[in-house]
Amino acid sequence: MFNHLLSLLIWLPVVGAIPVLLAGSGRPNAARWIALLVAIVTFVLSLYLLPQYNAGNAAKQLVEDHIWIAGLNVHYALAVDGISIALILLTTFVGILVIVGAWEVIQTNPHQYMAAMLVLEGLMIGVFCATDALLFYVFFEAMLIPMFILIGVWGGPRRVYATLKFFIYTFFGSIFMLVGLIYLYLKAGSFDLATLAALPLTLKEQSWLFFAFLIAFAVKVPMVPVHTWLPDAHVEAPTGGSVVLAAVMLKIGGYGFLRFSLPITPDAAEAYAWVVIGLSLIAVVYIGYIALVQEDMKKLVAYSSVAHMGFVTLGIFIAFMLVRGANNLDAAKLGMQGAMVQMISHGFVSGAMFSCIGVLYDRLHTRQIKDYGGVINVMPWFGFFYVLFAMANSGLPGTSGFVGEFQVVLASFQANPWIAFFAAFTLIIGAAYTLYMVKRVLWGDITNPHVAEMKDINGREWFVLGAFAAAVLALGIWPQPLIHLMDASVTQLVTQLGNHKI
Amino acid sequence: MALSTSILLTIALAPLVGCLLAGFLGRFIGRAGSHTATILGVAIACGLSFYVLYQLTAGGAPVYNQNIYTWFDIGNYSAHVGFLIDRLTAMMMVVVTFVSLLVHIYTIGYMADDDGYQRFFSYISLFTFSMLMLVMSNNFMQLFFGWEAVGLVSYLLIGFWYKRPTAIFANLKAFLVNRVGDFGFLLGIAGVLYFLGTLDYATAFSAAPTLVGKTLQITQNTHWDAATVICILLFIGAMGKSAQVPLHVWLPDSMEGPTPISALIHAATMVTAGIFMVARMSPIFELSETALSFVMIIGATGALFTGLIGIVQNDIKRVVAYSTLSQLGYMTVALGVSAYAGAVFHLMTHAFFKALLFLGAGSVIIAMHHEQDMRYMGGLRKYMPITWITMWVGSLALCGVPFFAGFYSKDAIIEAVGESHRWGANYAYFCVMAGAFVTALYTFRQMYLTFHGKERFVVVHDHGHGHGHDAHADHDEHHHVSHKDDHGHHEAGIMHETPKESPWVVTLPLILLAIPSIIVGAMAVQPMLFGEWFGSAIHVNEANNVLGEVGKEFHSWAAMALHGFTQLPFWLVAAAFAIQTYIYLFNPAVAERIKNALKPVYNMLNHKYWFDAVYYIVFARGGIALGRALWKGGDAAVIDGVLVNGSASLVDRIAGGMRRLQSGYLYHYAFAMILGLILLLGGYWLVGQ
Amino acid sequence: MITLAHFIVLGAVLFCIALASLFINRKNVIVLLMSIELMLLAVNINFVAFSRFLGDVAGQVFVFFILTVAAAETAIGLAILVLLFRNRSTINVAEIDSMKG
Amino acid sequence: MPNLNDILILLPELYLVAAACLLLLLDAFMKPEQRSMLHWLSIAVLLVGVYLVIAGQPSQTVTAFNGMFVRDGVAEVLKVFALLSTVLVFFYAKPYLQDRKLFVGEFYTLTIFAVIGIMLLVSAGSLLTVYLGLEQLTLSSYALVALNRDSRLSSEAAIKYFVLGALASGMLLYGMSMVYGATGTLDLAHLHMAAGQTTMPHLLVFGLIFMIVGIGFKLGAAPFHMWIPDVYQGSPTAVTIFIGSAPKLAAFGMAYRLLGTGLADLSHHWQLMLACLAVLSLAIGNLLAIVQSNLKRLLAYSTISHMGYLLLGLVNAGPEGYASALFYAISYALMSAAAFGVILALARAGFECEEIDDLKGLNQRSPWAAFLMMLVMFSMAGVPPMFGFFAKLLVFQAAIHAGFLWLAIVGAVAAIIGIYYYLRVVKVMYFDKPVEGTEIRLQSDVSLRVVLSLNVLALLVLGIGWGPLFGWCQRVFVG
Repeated sequence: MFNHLLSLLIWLPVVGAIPVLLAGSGRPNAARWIALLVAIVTFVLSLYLLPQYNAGNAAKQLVEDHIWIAGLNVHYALAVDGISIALILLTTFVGILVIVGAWEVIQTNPHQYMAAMLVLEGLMIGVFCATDALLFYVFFEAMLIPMFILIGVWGGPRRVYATLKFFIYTFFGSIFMLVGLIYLYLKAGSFDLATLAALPLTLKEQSWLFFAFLIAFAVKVPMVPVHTWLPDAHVEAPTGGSVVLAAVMLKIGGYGFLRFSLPITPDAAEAYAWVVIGLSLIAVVYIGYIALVQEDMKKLVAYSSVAHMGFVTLGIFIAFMLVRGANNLDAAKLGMQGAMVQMISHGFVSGAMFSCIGVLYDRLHTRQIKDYGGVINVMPWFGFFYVLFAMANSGLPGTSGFVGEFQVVLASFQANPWIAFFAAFTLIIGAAYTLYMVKRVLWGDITNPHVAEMKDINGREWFVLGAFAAAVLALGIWPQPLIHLMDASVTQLVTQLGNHKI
Repeated sequence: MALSTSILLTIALAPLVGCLLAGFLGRFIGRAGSHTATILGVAIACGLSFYVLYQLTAGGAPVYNQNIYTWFDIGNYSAHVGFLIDRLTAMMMVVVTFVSLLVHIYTIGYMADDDGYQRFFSYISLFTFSMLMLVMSNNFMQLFFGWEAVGLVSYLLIGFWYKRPTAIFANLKAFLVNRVGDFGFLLGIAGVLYFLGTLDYATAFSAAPTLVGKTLQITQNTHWDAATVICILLFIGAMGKSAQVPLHVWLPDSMEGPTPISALIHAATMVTAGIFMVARMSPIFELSETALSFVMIIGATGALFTGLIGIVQNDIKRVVAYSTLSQLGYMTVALGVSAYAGAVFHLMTHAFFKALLFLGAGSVIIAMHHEQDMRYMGGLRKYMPITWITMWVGSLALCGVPFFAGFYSKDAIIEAVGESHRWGANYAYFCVMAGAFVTALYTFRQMYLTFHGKERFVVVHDHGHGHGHDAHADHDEHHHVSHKDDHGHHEAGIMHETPKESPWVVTLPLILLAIPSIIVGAMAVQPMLFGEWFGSAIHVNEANNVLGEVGKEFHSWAAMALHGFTQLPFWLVAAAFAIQTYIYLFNPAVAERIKNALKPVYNMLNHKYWFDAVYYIVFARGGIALGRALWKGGDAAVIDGVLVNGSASLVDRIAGGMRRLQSGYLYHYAFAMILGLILLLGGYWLVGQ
Repeated sequence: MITLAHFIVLGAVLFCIALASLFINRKNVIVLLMSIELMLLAVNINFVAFSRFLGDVAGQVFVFFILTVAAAETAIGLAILVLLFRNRSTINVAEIDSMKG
Repeated sequence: MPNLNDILILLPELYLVAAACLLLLLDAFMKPEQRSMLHWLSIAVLLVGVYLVIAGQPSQTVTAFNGMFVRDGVAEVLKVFALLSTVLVFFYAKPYLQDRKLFVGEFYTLTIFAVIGIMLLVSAGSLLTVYLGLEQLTLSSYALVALNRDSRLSSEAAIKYFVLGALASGMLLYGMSMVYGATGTLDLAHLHMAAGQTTMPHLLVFGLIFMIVGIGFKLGAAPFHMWIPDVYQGSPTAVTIFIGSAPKLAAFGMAYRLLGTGLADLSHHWQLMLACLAVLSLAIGNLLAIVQSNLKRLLAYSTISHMGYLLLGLVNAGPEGYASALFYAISYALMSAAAFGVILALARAGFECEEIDDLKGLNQRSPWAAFLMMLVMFSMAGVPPMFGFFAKLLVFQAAIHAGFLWLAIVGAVAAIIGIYYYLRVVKVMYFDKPVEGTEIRLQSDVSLRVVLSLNVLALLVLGIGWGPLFGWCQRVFVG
C-alpha cells in the first residue's frame, strides 16, 4: 500500500466522490457521512507520509513512475519532498474542515457539493505530487472545473460573473505556460521536471519561458496586478469554496514558482527578480490600503490574502538577490523557508478567517461589516476565535502568521534594507485593516437588532475553528518541526539557484 | 547555588496556567475560583522571583543563560526560546510580579461587580506571563514575542469595556501606534541579525564592537553608521512601547481601561519595557553617540512637555497618566546620557509609587462611584484616610522629596544629565529641571483637588434614581463620550451615598505599595546606582560613565538626602507646593484667572499640542482616503474596468461587428469564398515577387 | 496557330464569368445552377486541352466523369430548388436569408 | 483489367454499396411500423463494415485499379472512425426522427452512401477518385440536409449548401485540371514525383491554391466556412450531427491525400496558406460563437475554430503533424457527435432544444444530461483531463515543432476567447434556474442513453488513456 501511497492519496478522494454522488440528493446525510469518512481516511493516510519520508534527504521520495503516453514520453510520475508533504498535509487537513463546515450549511444538492470538494482535494494533492510537467499541468487545470462548479452553483448573487472571471483569468494564465512546456518538451524530449531543470537554455529562451510561467503562477498566487479575480471569487464563493481557495489553491501558485520558475529558468528569474519583488512589495502596501476600506468582510480578507501572499513571492525571489548577489545561502534559505512557512500559515489563517465569516454569514446572511457590531456581546466564544485569527492575520508573534513574515523580513533586510522597510510595513497596515474590521464587527454595543438574536457557535463550528486555532498556535509557538521537514528540500532549491544555465 | 530551569519555567508558566483556567473554565470555577487560580499563579511567580533575586544577589548564583527549545534553525541562523537571568532581569521580574500580585488582589475589590470578572483576571495573568517572557528572554525573537504579546493584552484590556465607543477607539489606537514602534523595532532586529549574524543576546553583545566602522548603504552614495541605524530603529520600538514623543498619544487614551491595568500595564510595567530594552541593549547603544543624543532629546522633550499637559487635566486618572509620560521621559533621558542604571532604578521606584498613585486614584474612583472628574471631588480625606495618606506618600515620592524613593532615582538622573557632555545635554538638563517643578505643580493640584478643600459634590439619599445618562459634555476633549460603565451611574457632582473608604482588598495593596515607595530608594540607591550591582548586565563606556561622576560625591543614602535639601530641584518642588497650596486651599479663583490670562497656552495644553487631531486627520482619515482612491481608481477603474472587463467588452464588440459579415445572402457567401481565393493567389504572387 | 495558352485562357475566361455570375446575379437560383454548369465546362475545356497537348487520355476520361456527376448534381440541385419554391414560393436569391449572423 | 485481388481490396466499400441497395429495397417493401428493424439493420451493416475494414486490413499499403484506390493505415483509421461515428449518429437520431415523422429509410441509405463516399475519398489514389468520393459524399449530404421537406430552414440550408458546395467542387476541379496540366498525371503517387520536375511551376501552384479552396470548404475553414452555420442550424439535428462528425474525417483524409501525398513537395507553399486559414478560422470561429444564442449555430462556429486547430497540425507537414491532425479529427468527431447527441436526446416532438436558453437549469431537471454536456463542453474547450485537451496539446506541439510558434500562441489566445462560450453553456445548465413550465428531460430510449453515456465517458477515458490511440495515429504515418 505504501509504495503507491501518493496515488492512493490522489485517487481516493476522486473515486470517493462517486459514492457520494450516487448517494444522491435523496439521502443527503449518507452523502455527508461518506464524504467525511473519505476525507478523514485521506488525512490519516497523508499522516503516514511523515514516517515514510526521510527529512534528512533532499531527494524526491516515495517515487512512482509509469509511462503514461509512450508516444510523447509523458510519465505518470509522482514523488514528494518536504515542501510537497507540508502542502499535502495542509490540503488534507483543510479537506476535513470544509466538509464539516459545510455540513448542514449546504442544503441544495449537498451530495454534489461534497463530491466536488473531494475531487478538488484529490486534484490539488496531485498537483503537489506530480513530477512530470504535463501531469502537473493536467491537475493544475482540472482543478478549475470543480472550483468553477462550487462557486457557480452554491455561490452568491454575482456568482456567474465571479466564477467566469475566475476560470478565464486562470485559464488565461496557464495556457501560455502550456505553450512554454511544449517548447521545453521539444528541446528536452521529456516533460520530466528534473530533466527540464537540467536543460541548458539561453537567456532569451529563459526569459520567454519565465514570463510564460510568471503569468500562470502570478494569476494563481495572485500577484498584483492580476489579483482582481480573487476578491470577486471569494465574495461570491460559498464558505467552503473560499476556504479551499484561500487555504490551498493560492499556494499552488507559490509552489509553481518553486518547481518551475526557479529550477528551469534560474538566470531569467535572477534577471527579472526585481519585477516580482517590486510587485510583491506593491501587494503589501497598495493592497494593504485597499483592504483598509473594504466594506465586505470577505473582500477584506481576500485582499489581505493578496498582501500575505506577497510575502511568499517576496521570500522566494529575494533568494536570488541573496544567492547570486550576496552569495549568502543561509539568508536565502531563511527567506525561502519564510515563504514556505508563510504559505502554510496563510493556509490556516485565511481558512480560519473565512470560516469565521461563514459562521457570521450563516446567522445573518450578510457579509457587510456595517450590518454587524457588538457581536462579542452575544457570541463570546466566537469572539475569542475571531480575535485570535485576526491577530494571526496581523502577524502577532505566537501565532503562525508571525513566523513567515518575520523570517522574510529578516532575510530581505540582508538583501536590501529598503525591501525590508516596505515589507515590514505590513506590521502597521496589516494590523490596521484587520483590527479595524474587528472593531466594527466584534466590539461596540449592539446596533442591529438581528445581531442580538445571534447564537454562539455550535459544536460543529467549535470543532472547525478549534482545529484551525490549534494549528495556528502550534505553528506559531514551535515552527521548527515544519522547518525541519522542509529544510533539506529548501537547501537543495537554494543551492540550485546558484548554478547558472548559460 | 545555580538557578534551575524548572524554577524559571514555573515563574513564567504559572501565570499562564492561571490565565487559561480563568479564561476557559471561568464559567465553571466561578468568580472565586478564577481569582484564586490566577492569584495563586502570580503569587507563585512572585515568590519564586524574590527567591531568584535573592539567589543572584546573596546566593551568589551565576548568571543563567540557556535555551529552552529551538524556535527555528536555518543554516547559521537560529532563534530559540530561552532565558537570560541576571540581576537586571531578576529586578524586573520582582517588580513585575510584585505589582502584578497586588493588582490582582486589588482587582477583587475594584471589579467586584463587573460581568467580565473572570475575563479580567485571565487577561492580567496573561499579561504577567507575556511581560515575564519579555524580561526573561535571552534573544531578540522572544523579546519581540513578549513585546507584542503585552501589546495584545494591553489592546484587550483597554477595550475591556467593549461597549464604550471610546474604549474600542482607544485600544485600536494604542495597538496601531505600538505597531508603528514595532515596525522600527523589527527592522532593528533585522539589522542586528544582518550585522551581528545572531539573534542571541550574549553572542550579539560580545560581537557588538565589530559594528564600529560598519555602514549601511541607504542610497547609491549615502551610507549610515550601522550602530546608529540599529540603535535608532530599536529605540523607535521603545518609543512606541514606552510612549515617547511623538508616539505617546496612545497612553492617555489607554486610561479607558479599568484602573488596575492602568496601574499595572500603563504605569508600572509594560510602558517601562522600552526602558528595560534599551538598558539591556546598552552594549550596542554605547557604540553610537548620535543615537544616544537622539534618545536623550526625545526623552527630555517628553519629560517636560507632557508634564505640562498634566496641569490642565481634570480627570484624576489622566493626571497620573501624563505624569507617567513625563516620568518615562526622565528614564529615557537617563538612558540617553548612558545612565542606564539610573533609568532602571527610576523605573523600579516609579513602578511602586506610580502603581500606588493609580491604585489610590482607583480607590477614589470606587468611592466616588466611578466619577473621575476632580472638579466634583474635594475634601475626601476625612472619608478615606488610608487612601489619602498613601496617596500623599506616592505624591511626595513622585515629586522627589528627599528620603522618598523617587528622590534618589530622580535626583540621580538630574545630576547625571548635569554631568553629561553629550550633544544636547544642556537642553535635556533644562527640561528635567523644569520638569521637576511641573511635576510638583500637577501632583499637588491633584492632591488638593481630590482630598482637600471643600466638597464639590452633594450627597442625595434617594433610591431608584434615574440612572443611565451622563453629563460630561464639558470635557469630552479626551474622546470621552461617557464614563459610564457596567458599575454604577452618576450625574456630575451628585452622589447617592456618602463616599467611604474602600475595602481591605483595595487598601492593603495601597499600604504594601506605600512602604517601598518610601524605603526602596534609600535601600537600593547605593548598590544599584553607584555599586557594580548590575554587573555585566549593563555596559557603559568609561567615557560616558556619568553616574560614576555623580557617584564621586556620594557617601551614604542619608547624606545624599540631606544634601538634596540644598539642591535646586527640591526648592522648585517647594515653590510649586507653595503656589498650589495658595491657589487651591486659600484662593481657588486664581486658577480661573491664570487660565484666562494664558488662554492660548491653556488651549495648547488642553489640546495636547494638537498631536491627536493631526494624527487623526493625517493617518486615520488620510489612510482611509488613500485606500479608497487606490481601490476605486486602481483596482476598480484601471485593472478591472479597462484591462479585464474592457478587453471582454472589446471582444464582444468585435464579434458583434463581425457577425454582420455572415449576412445570410448566398452571393455574399460565394463572394467571400472567391475573395479568399483571390487573397491566396495574391499572397502567392506577393511572395513570388 | 492555336496554342495551349489559348485554350487555357478560354477556360479561365469562362471560369471567371461563372464565378462573377455567381455573386453578381441576385435574382434567380436557376442562374446559379447555370453558372455552376459553366464552371464545370471551363474545367472540362482545361482537361481536354491539357490531355490533348500532353498526349494523355486520362484527362478526357476525367471529363466523362465530370459530365456524369454534373448531371446528377443538377438533378439534386433542381430537386432542392423545387423544395425551396414549395416552402417559400420564391426562388429569389435575395430573399433567402432567414438564417444569418 | 480488374482482377479478384482488386475486388478484395475494395471489399468493405463494395459490401456497403450492396448493403445500402438492399436496405433501399427492404425499405420499399416494409411496413412503416417495422422501420425500427431497418434502424438496427443499418447499425449492423455499419458494424460489419467496421469488421471488414479491420479484418481485411493488409499488412502493408496496397493499391487497386492501377493505384486509383489506396488501402493503407491512414484509410483504415479514418474508415473505422467514420463508420463508428455514423453508428453513433444512428443511435442518437432514431427518437428524434420518430418524433418528427422523419423516420424514413432514405435517411439511413443516404447516410450510408455518404459514408461510402467518405471511404472512397479517404483511400483515393488519384485525383479522379478524390473527386468521385467527394461528390458521392456531398450529393448525399445535400439530400440529407433537405430531408425535412416541409421546413423552410432545411430547404434554405440545402440550397446554400448545394450552391456553395458546387462552387467549391468546381474550384477543386479547376485546380485539379491545372495540376494535371502541370504534371501530366492524375495519379497522386506519380504526382508526387512529377511535381518535382514540372516545367510549369506557377501553373502547379495555381492548381494547388484552387485545390486548397476545395479542401478549405470541405473542412469549413475560414474564409470558406460561410455555409457551416446556416447548414448546421437549418438541417434537422439528426443530419447536422452526421455532417458535423464523419465528413470532418473525410476532409482531413482529402487534405492528407492531396497535400500530404500528392503535393508534398509544395509544402513550403501550402504550409503558409494553411496557417493563414488557421488564423482566420480560429478568430472567426471563436469570436462569432460568443454572440450566438442558438446552440446548433454556436457549435457550428466552434466547429470552424476546431478546424483551425486541426490546420495547426497540418501545417507541420510531417508525419507527427498528420498524426496530430488525424488525432484531432477523431477527437472532434467524437466530441461533436456527443454534443449533438445530447441535444438530440433532450429534443422532443415540438421542442428542438436548440436554443442555449432551452438548457436552463438542466442540472435540476436531469443531472445526468447536464453532467454529460458539461464534460463535452470542457472537452471541446480543451480543459484537461478531457480528450479535447490532449488533441490541442498535440497540434500545438506539431505547430511549434514546425517553427510556427506564433501560430501556437494565436491558438492559445483563441482558446482563451473560446473557453467563454463553452463555459456559458455550463453556466446555463448549472447556475441558472429552470424555466417554469418547461419539462426538459432525457429521451426514454435506452439504447440512446447508454450509447450517449458511453460516448461521453469515452471522452474522459480517452483523456486519461489516449496513448494507444495516439500510437495508432503515429504508426500509420511513419509506415
